[in-house]
Amino acid sequence: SDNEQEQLSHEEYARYGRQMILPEIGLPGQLALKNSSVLIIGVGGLGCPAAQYIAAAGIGTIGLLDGDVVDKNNLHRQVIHSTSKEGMPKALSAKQFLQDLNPHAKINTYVEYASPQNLFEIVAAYDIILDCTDNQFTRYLISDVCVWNEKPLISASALQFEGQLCVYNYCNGPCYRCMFPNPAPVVTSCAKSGILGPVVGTMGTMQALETIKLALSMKGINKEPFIPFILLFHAFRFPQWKHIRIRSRQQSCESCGPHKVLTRSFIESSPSEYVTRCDATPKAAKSL
Amino acid sequence: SDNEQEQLSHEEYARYGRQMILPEIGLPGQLALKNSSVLIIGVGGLGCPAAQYIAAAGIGTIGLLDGDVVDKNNLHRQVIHSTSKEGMPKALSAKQFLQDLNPHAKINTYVEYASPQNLFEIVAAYDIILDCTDNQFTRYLISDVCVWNEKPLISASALQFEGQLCVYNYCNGPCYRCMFPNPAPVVTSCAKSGILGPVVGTMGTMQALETIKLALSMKGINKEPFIPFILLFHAFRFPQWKHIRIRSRQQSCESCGPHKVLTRSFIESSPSEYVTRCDATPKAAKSL
Amino acid sequence: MAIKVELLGGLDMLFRKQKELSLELAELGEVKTLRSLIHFMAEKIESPTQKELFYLDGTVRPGIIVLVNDQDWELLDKEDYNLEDKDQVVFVSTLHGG
Amino acid sequence: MAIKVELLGGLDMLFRKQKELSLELAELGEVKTLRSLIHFMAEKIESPTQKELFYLDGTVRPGIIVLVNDQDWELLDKEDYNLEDKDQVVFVSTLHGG
Ligand SMILES: [Zn+2]
Ligand SMILES: [Zn+2]
Repeated sequence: SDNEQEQLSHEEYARYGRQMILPEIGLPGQLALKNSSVLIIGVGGLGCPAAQYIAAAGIGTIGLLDGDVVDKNNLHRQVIHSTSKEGMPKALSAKQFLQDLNPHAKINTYVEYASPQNLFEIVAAYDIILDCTDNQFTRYLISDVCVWNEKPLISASALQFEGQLCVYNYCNGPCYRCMFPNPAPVVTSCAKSGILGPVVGTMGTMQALETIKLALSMKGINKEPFIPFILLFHAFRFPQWKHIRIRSRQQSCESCGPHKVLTRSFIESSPSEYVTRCDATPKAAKSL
Repeated sequence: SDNEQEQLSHEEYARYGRQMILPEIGLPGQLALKNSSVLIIGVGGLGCPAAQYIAAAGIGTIGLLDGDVVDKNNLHRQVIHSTSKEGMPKALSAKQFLQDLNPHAKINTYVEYASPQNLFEIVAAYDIILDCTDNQFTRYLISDVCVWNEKPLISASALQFEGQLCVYNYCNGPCYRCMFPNPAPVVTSCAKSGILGPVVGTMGTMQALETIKLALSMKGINKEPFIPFILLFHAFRFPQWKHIRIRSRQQSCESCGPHKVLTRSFIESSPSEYVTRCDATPKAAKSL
Repeated sequence: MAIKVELLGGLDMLFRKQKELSLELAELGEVKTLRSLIHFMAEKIESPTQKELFYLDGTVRPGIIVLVNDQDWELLDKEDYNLEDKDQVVFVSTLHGG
Repeated sequence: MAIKVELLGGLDMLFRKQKELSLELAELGEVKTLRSLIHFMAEKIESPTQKELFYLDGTVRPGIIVLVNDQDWELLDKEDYNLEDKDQVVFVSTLHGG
């Protein structure tokens, strides 16, 4: 694009030297990271480590979208906020931390929740989107908006001792609705079921890793073919990790298929009908 | 022990609620974490996320041992330090960060490098030891001292796009010398070969997870049997993770076996001979 | 002729906290497809409200994916996949937390 | 009768950056042990200084561990383990960085 920067300052050379020495990165890779923009939706248990490593690595532009405020009772997993920032919007607290970690990053904050009203415009401004949220409705919304805007989506989630990570809507890979066409009847949250900090932390850190890989791939630096996958983690299983090959884009998908119906105009004009496509009315107890 | 605390304050209940709700933790588990002490040796790429999640989770006493100072050129992976702390000892910079993340943690700092002279005494004061260092000599030293002090050791390492994690000297599992009886002839460092931030970050975060599991196990909360393992990670392989069953304690081991020779008195009285047990003279180019 | 079934994403809660089970293929009856396995697993859940959290309209409920030997069942024949000796099947429910 | 060999911990650098290779067991000759495989792999490295980074005193050099089907070879018969069809062998060098 016209805004691509072709140079690094002396300070940047020194700061990123330990990763530029990797032959898979080098100067072209570091410039690719600098010229990439990443939107992090949710600055909680996943978004904190994801933002920390993405900023540290030299991604040039970072958007932080979260309407919530810092709460001491979440600090066991939201580890770039702090006790003294209680009550501050998380997006601002995170920006303050990240800017001292790496002053070279340009950081935009959005103190609001993702919604059908705001998300299309915000997503359009970034190259890569990270879903670091914590509920089913928002996960479907983010996926549908990424499909409409043709943006790759790096999505992670965690509960109790488990985590999941998937790259959606990239190359011929699936979108979230290709994997999960219909909302699930049962919804639990970290507040109700609990979550261990380093479990969600590991998933968020792995999101940062996949972000760097994707940024290098989108700018032509990393030429390895993309194979759609999902990573599954459980702290108490042996093996702890499964790396699964998944389906490609589905013809039948209502979001990304040739007969898609969940377009921007549908989402914006039929809010109450859209909700039923993103959240099933629970038929059974919410106690799973 | 006599110092075990039987109570949590109201503030602590609220702060740790999201993990105490897990039936595998609960109040007994949270008290077990509070009554545990963890020594983190090296507050760099591994030690930063390890310390961050260990402090956040409510481990009561944390020791930070590192003789080095904050350097902007390492901030791409040493993500709890910051640009404004350039030149400050890493142990003090980390303490400042951690104390605001969780004021309930008691944090001891040691602004020095691990050596045969200081390590026996320091290790003796902690329940669990984390090897977050970056060179072969120190890795052997830490293992030998942990064997002598009968302390479990959670060790991780990373280089380029790869990481490794292993729990040593716990139950009937091996010590580092059981796995690697002789030092390797080739040594590379992150400075020479490069390292990607989220790779070492993932390994450090997983160290924090294993620390919590081990603290729960040592206090009888987690009753799952311990099976010796090593985790291997590579960012560009499919599958990314391998979870490998490894040998148990080796009879032939010079550090932990029945005919051990690498005792505290040997290490303290024969420094130059001890060095040869921890670092091979390179026979070949250091260019692997 | 046995297979291994693992439960992830909280599904173990529906099966008395069993993380995994070994099955003789003969236990599935004549037809040894994933469909038979899903039916067989559903029969193990006594409470109807709990069963609905696993089994709906003849297959797994929305939000559950099925993996065979580290592959999405969509890359195989889904419900019609014929199970073979030593297959490793995983039922996993998607997580939404973060 | 083939096996898969994977190289980790930087060992791919000694084998022209090959991450993994497939081998017919017949290529190892009469005796199809891990010892034969180690010898076979060492022969692929032309430079003597590079070879020493893999092969020393008839086996892998210190700092390298050998895994067969996700198990430490120490749990098997180490060099004397008899390779079987579809075995997955990993050579991995320990890392020291952090
Ligand atoms: Zn789709
Ligand atoms: Zn030993």
